[in-house]
Amino acid sequence: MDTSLLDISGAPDERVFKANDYKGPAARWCPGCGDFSILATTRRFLESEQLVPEKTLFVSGIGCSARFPHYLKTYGFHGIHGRALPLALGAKMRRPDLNVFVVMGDGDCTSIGAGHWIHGVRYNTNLTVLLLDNNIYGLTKKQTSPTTPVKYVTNTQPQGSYLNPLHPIAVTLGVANASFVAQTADWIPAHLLATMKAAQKHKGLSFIRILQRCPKWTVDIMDAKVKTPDEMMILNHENGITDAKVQKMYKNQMEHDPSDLDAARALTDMTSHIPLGLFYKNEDIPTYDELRRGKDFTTEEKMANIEIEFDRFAV
Amino acid sequence: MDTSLLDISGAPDERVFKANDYKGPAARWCPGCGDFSILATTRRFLESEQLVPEKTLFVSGIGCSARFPHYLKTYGFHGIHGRALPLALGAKMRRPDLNVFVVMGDGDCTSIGAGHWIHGVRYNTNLTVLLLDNNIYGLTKKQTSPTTPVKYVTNTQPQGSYLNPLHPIAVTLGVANASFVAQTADWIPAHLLATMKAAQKHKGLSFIRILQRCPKWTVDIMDAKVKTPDEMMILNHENGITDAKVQKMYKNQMEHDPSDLDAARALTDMTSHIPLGLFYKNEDIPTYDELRRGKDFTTEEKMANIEIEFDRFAV
Amino acid sequence: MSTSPSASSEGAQEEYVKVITGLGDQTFTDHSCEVVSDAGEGAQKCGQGFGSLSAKMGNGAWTVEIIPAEIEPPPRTPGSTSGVGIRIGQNKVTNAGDSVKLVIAFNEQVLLSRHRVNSLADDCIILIDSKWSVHKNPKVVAEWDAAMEEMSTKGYQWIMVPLEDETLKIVENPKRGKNMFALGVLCHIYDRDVEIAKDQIAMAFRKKPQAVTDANHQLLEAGIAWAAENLDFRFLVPATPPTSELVVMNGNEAFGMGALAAGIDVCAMYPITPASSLSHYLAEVYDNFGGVVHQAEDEIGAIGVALGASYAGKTAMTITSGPGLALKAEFIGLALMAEIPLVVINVQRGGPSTGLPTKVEQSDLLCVLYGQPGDGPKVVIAPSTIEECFHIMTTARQIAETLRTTVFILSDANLATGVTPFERPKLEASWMAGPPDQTPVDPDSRPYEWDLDTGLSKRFIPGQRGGEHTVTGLNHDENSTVNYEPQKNELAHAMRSRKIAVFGETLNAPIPHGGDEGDILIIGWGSTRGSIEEAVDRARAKGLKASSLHLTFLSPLQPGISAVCERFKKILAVEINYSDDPDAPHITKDNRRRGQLAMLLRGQLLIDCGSWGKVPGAPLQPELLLKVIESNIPKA
Amino acid sequence: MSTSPSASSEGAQEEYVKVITGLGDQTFTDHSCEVVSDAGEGAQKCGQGFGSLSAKMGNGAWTVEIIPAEIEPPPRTPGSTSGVGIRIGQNKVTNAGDSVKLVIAFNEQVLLSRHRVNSLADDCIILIDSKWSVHKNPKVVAEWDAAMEEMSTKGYQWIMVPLEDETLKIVENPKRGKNMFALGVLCHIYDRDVEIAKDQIAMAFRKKPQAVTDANHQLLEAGIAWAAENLDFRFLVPATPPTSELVVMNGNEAFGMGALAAGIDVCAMYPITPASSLSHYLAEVYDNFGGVVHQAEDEIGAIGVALGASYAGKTAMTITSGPGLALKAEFIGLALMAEIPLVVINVQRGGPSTGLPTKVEQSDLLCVLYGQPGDGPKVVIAPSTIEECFHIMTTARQIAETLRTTVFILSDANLATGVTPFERPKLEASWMAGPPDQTPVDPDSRPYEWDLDTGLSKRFIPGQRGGEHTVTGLNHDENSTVNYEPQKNELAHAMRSRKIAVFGETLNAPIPHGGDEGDILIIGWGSTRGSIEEAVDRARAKGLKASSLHLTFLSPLQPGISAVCERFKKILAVEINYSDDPDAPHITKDNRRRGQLAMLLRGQLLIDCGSWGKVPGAPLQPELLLKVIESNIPKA
Ligand SMILES: Cc1ncc(C[n+]2csc(CCOP(=O)(O)OP(=O)(O)O)c2C)c(N)n1
Ligand SMILES: Cc1ncc(C[n+]2csc(CCOP(=O)(O)OP(=O)(O)O)c2C)c(N)n1
Ligand code: SF4
Ligand code: SF4
Ligand SMILES: [Mg+2]
Ligand SMILES: [Mg+2]
Repeated sequence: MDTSLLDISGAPDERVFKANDYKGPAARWCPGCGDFSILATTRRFLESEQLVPEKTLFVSGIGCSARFPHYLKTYGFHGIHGRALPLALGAKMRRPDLNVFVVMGDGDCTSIGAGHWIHGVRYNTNLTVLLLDNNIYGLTKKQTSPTTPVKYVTNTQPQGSYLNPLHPIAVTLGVANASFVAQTADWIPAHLLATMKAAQKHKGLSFIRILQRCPKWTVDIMDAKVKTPDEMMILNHENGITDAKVQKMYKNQMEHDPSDLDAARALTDMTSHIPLGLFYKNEDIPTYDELRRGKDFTTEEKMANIEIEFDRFAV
Repeated sequence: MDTSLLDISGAPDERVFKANDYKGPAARWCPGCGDFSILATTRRFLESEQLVPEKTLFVSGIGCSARFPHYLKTYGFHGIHGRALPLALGAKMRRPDLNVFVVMGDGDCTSIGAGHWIHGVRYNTNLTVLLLDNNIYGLTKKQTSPTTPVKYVTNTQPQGSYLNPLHPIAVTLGVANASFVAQTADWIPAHLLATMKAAQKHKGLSFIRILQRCPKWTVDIMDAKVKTPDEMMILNHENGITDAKVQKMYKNQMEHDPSDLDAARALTDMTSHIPLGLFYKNEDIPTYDELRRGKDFTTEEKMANIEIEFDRFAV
Repeated sequence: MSTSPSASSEGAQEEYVKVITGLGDQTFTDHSCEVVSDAGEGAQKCGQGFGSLSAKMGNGAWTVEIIPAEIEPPPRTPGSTSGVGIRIGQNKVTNAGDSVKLVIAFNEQVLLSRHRVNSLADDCIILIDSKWSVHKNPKVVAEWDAAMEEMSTKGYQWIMVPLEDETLKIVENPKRGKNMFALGVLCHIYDRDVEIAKDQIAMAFRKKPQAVTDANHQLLEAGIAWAAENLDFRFLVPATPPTSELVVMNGNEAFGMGALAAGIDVCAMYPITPASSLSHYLAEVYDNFGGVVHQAEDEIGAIGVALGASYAGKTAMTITSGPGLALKAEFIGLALMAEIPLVVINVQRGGPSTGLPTKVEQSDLLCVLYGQPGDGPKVVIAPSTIEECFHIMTTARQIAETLRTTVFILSDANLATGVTPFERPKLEASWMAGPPDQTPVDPDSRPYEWDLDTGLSKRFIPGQRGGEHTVTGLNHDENSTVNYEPQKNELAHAMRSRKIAVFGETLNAPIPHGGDEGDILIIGWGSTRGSIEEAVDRARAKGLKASSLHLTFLSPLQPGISAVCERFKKILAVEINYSDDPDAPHITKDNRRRGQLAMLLRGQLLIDCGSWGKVPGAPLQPELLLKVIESNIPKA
Repeated sequence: MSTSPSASSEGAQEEYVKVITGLGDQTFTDHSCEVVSDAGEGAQKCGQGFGSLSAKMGNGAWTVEIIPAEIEPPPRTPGSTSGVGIRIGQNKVTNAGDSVKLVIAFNEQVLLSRHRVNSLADDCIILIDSKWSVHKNPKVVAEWDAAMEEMSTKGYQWIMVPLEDETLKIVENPKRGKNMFALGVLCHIYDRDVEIAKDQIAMAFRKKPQAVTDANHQLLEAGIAWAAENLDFRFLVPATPPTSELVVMNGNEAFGMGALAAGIDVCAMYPITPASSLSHYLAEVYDNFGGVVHQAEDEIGAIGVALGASYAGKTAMTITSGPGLALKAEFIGLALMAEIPLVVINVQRGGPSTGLPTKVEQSDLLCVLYGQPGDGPKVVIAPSTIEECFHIMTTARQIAETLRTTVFILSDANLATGVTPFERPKLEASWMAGPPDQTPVDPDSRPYEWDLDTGLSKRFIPGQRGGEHTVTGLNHDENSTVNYEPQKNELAHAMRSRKIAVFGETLNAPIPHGGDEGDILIIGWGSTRGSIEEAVDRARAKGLKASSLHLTFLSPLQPGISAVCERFKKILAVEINYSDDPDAPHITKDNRRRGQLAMLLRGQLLIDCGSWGKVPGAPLQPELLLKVIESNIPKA
């Protein structure tokens, strides 16, 4: 691909972007929704990385969470339920110059989107994936999601949800080529920001599960966690995600080497605490967009190559 | 459900079934295809368990492997590509009296069917699932599948397949409620038979990955394994799968406790050998069909309950 | 009464005085109003309560939900509007009616949204909380003024109500009380039976402390008192005491109860608006019937589970809407090819794509008919009333089983969220599905033993001894053996088509509403029946020779439609789906995109059928249709 | 020559003597034959070689694959049949023609399968290896006899060929040699240029040791020698030396090359017959063009990737067939709603469901037109020749981009696997897609700035400064802001519909083949063009006033179709899809299921269009259609 064609001009971009420059129309989530915090942190992240608005793309599916792109002043693709990843892959695969983010809800990603999720992780395209996990179907009004706690009462399972929840990180870590897998929470913006920054540095698909408050339907689930910071276990490592504030704020801290896949998987079975931080990172896995980049050809070269093809088929 | 209605008569079934009683029309796979061996072993398994033909159902998707049910004299449902699991779940959920088996190819199960696979494992319905893994799309003529080895030349990836393969067992072990996860090979019928028998005893979804020879497209992949039995590592444990013959035949044997999930996951990273046997088993996970069984009601009771409903809506 | 309630021009406080409309007491055969608030302020409870109260008094009633697109959007924005439209009548009410004559609005922004969707009659009486016009936040006042400016094009009649001020006298959180005050106001205006209203309130809060009921009763009475004091009009809609027992519910609940009555055992679904509430209802009660709501991982999994259960002999349905329908296409093809009974409820919503998820539309007819690759004859039916939503479930199950086919039921948001009373059904045991046939199979019979005349055959169900065979989506012969020969492919196609045609022969010819012949025949389907017939009645009352024909069966079509059409000068299909405006630029007779029923009738019957189709996201208003009829009546 | 080649009645060995047909040398303007063997025996190579050899000599040629349903099914079963049908002509050959006049069969079971699908003319000359009639395994002999019995109803002319015996004289594995012997026999019969044949063989085996080429040359000559010795007839089809350079390929390869010429950058797919081979071709060569074949996890992922790439400004397509098409419906709806250009190739196969995966059918027209919930105007085009498969790719890309819409290309197994020579295209640089527009966006312009007259607008592509906006599948206004108001929903619907109508105005009226007026007009679409026009030519040669109209555009329809139809007494749509036999029991004018184009033309244009549709899983034979024309010509 001729990437020079993708630049507006040869001149270096001298604009400086403030968080507010990324601000779109007012968000329309419920008061207290954790998505507000993620949105605000994302704007700060965009500022800190100085990502060029017109070179930045947020792709989403359908759900409360999927409204995310509407509220940013970047390019956005509010797609269909469960299918954000293929759209993002298509965009990124041929446009390496774009910074592509994927925003999904828990139903969006782990239920209807499960196939794309598994394979999205395996492709390891250079994308940052935010899973906004409120343990419920928000937009459709409180149905069980794969991450809803067992016995939790919902509109489709009013006798209490039947199944043990899926652990999005455990599933991700079972997939070949998983290369960056982290967990954070909307109510710890410093940690969220640090995680997004680490993801931005990572070459490959960064999968970030964000515990997200939904005061409307699952207030009790996340509230408990917000109110008992001691339930959190901050994962530290020199190759992990570090934020001094967070390290001070939370009592429980543990060292975890993100290169240790077995240890990362074992962490997903932890019941005493909720680990926040980088579970796993592997910088050595090729990314799909690079694998498939291909050479650039001019129109003339292409036409010449077509003639060679015609020769093959000549009578 | 009134299960008495589901019996042909009150009288006990006095028929005795021979392997040949389960034989359908001649199979039409390529000469030397591993599916023949799996089919023959399945008939022996059906005989050994004396499963009643009309109470036995094989459900499949689309692929060479999916022709399986046609070649048995039981009930069969040759469905659509990737969707065998929902069909099987629907049948089993309301018909506990049926023995339901699911036969899938690697493309069928791990590519287009990936979402149903993840959630099928999580539902943990009482089904036996056979993944006939030939590392290739057989029926459509040699396209890369998620389990195709990296760099392997196929018709859609003639420059060599791009990605590291998915390990079906690693993915399955990342899913909540996985309860029986085993690996075997079509060319070791004794091991396959022992595995199917263990699965039949297990209450819950038994996931069996069968390495399957496809002499047409991937002869080199499996051939190497068939010819070097020392590549195999037989997993033994008192709660695992044991067959005396297999234990004698294969040099490499190791103890593996199938209740140890971390150890099971670590086994999926083994590169020196191919572990065959029971990776993981957990008898304590409720099955979805039992969770959703519900009470039996007579027509009269149901009608009375509808009247109660009408009262609720009465003006 | 103020005709220009601009806050900045005059103090609003003065307006809380006796309002002089000069209307006095008026009697109507029917009347429509709305209550609208920000999401979370309880206008829905108020409106629904008013509707069921009226039904209890013996009025006909139809309520329709006004739902915001987000869960709890920012207050005081048009998108935050939540509420109910209520139409009550002296007799049975079959539809939501025309634009409303009265509205109680909790703020001007939610009112504005109703104005923008043309829901308010030009002379609508508007009762609105005027606190916003004198709010201390100037931004609010400015918003008020802008809204008033925008609405000033209409001749609305404005009445200021001290909604929040009065409520705060009784409770601390006005968000939870204004709706009961508003109910009181409505009770006065429409002269409702206060005792029934109080009983209803007590019933609603029966699980809460008595104090809650008491406070709500107080609010109700305060509303009544304020209205009696300040309003100089009442709208009287006499009630006709019901002669039979009635039940009142929405179309999704009626589907759910219909499924219970039909003995349907499995409802496999994936959440989607506006179908989900049907599964919510069933999930609440199914345990008392041994049934299961299976929430699948996606819509494909849902229909797969339904099909698997049905294959195994249990009656099963899947329910969905727009985007979910799209995902089921492949499995529908399999169900048709393998001839496995299946019931699919599609509660249509605004499309295409995610479209208008909560709005009314009838745009899935052609998708349901032709949405699968290859040839897929099937049965498609559309209930036209909420009562039919109940009864159609048994019909659908029986057709699906008898014909071994897929039966699509097309509903829409109008039926799904509309609430109206109807005669309490007298249950019959024969409606229930029987247990799966488990008798041994006759050794000579075959799994697709098509009757060559009718295309019908009897399926074998797992468990039936001697019936072992493998069903397949590949073409197959009578033994279910895969077959690639031309003759067998033609035969299987013909049999699948024939059985639908044969079933069609058993249907009655549809009977026109109005007269048997005349100048114009309106043809409709689905939820528009009440509106269409009301419009026809009005047209006939004006002396126009208009009639209507309503189709319950879209595939197969009922016999005799052509014969009816021949007796009218002009045929016009009326639907809530898109058609090109015939007068739009570039649009010709030949390239015009027509409504979906119009396309079907023209293609199938070669009827010169006109098309009127619009996509306002709202139910069809009889008065609007009356105008359409008037302008389409052929000139003599 | 034996007319009753029963093995048990007489020794077959005697039959290897000079065959007396008495036909001598005959000259034809065209002639069709088949070579069939068990899968793996190489009949396909033989037949394709014969076809391209003929093309090189300057004959018109059309070859069509005969593919078994399984990969390598049990040998000597009808389901194992693999081979090629070849039609060669003095002039251009546009279709596979009628039943064949000559067949070389490697065993009687594969022959039987061709008999069963009515592929053989009643007087077909059959060259068959008779070794099976004297096989030492009595089961084989019995199978031979049963097959002969079944085929004895036809007047086939039988010639025994010592295919395997002669081959074994030269090579050890007859499976790998019989096909070249057979090619030799054909070369003699059709008087082919042996040097060209030898060159071709050398070319095919150029990467193998010389010994392989030598052995194959020997086999070829042995076949020629045997035929010269034993056959008393030859079929001469004079060649017309080509006046321009030709290329020879199948329709899928033509699509692939067309995509290269159009500058399409991404082909996102999931394997499915008969579309896959298109991606196999592209995967081989795309690296030389910077393109990517993305094999997705499923068809939904595939279209998602294509749409994402297209959204980001790269031209992308997705390709599929039947079941895969079903899965793409939801994303198509999004593409239409968001107005993102997209090209979708659907290579139709036999349906419904898994159906007849390798067979010809045209049953997806209505599914493509109406397969998405909601209203989805789009462009649907169908190439009618393999050459058009090449050129249509540029057309499709340009339409998709100009109209911001989805362009469906409908092909089928007839084009996809048919091989024919056509004029080597003269490439133009302007066919190629340009780079995505990355210039800053005019501050006043909006992402859906619909021209109210035409519905057209210009999209913003990520990277364009100042163009930031979020596309959505919800209804939206000019700014791409979500909007639920009736006016905006009507507007957006109208704009999406209008642009298609406006595009339709730019199309030429289709020109009938044959005459401008007459007794009967056959209307067809897609791959049947060659067969239909040939049938019309034959009918006219017989003095019948028949013509045909072939539609490339199915949506929008080309203007002027009605005007053409008015000049004919009878209109008959002819398609390879299902229609009820009008004379079948229970079938009436009103309930008859008609072919899909018939339904479309009736519905859209109100043309009284008859329907002839069959689903044999095979291309349309001109002779069969001629009979249809004759029996449909209105009586004077
Ligand atoms: C194909 C399809 N199925 C179902 C829906 C309805 N739907 C909209 S959002 C949603 C799930 C929302 O839950 P989640 O993904 O967790 O996002 P949240 O709203 O909680 O952020 C569903 C089922 C849809 N829009 N499309
Ligand atoms: C929806 C759909 N997509 C694609 C296909 C085409 N198809 C048939 S089988 C198959 C994959 C076969 O591979 P696998 O599942 O591994 O089974 P195998 O043939 O190797 O046993 C595909 C893609 C289909 N039938 N349906
Ligand atoms: S429903 Fe929950 S997730 Fe959705 S906007 Fe409200 S609080 Fe947020
Ligand atoms: S292609 Fe492979 S998997 Fe399929 S039948 Fe042949 S050998 Fe078996
Ligand atoms: Mg959620
Ligand atoms: Mg495979």
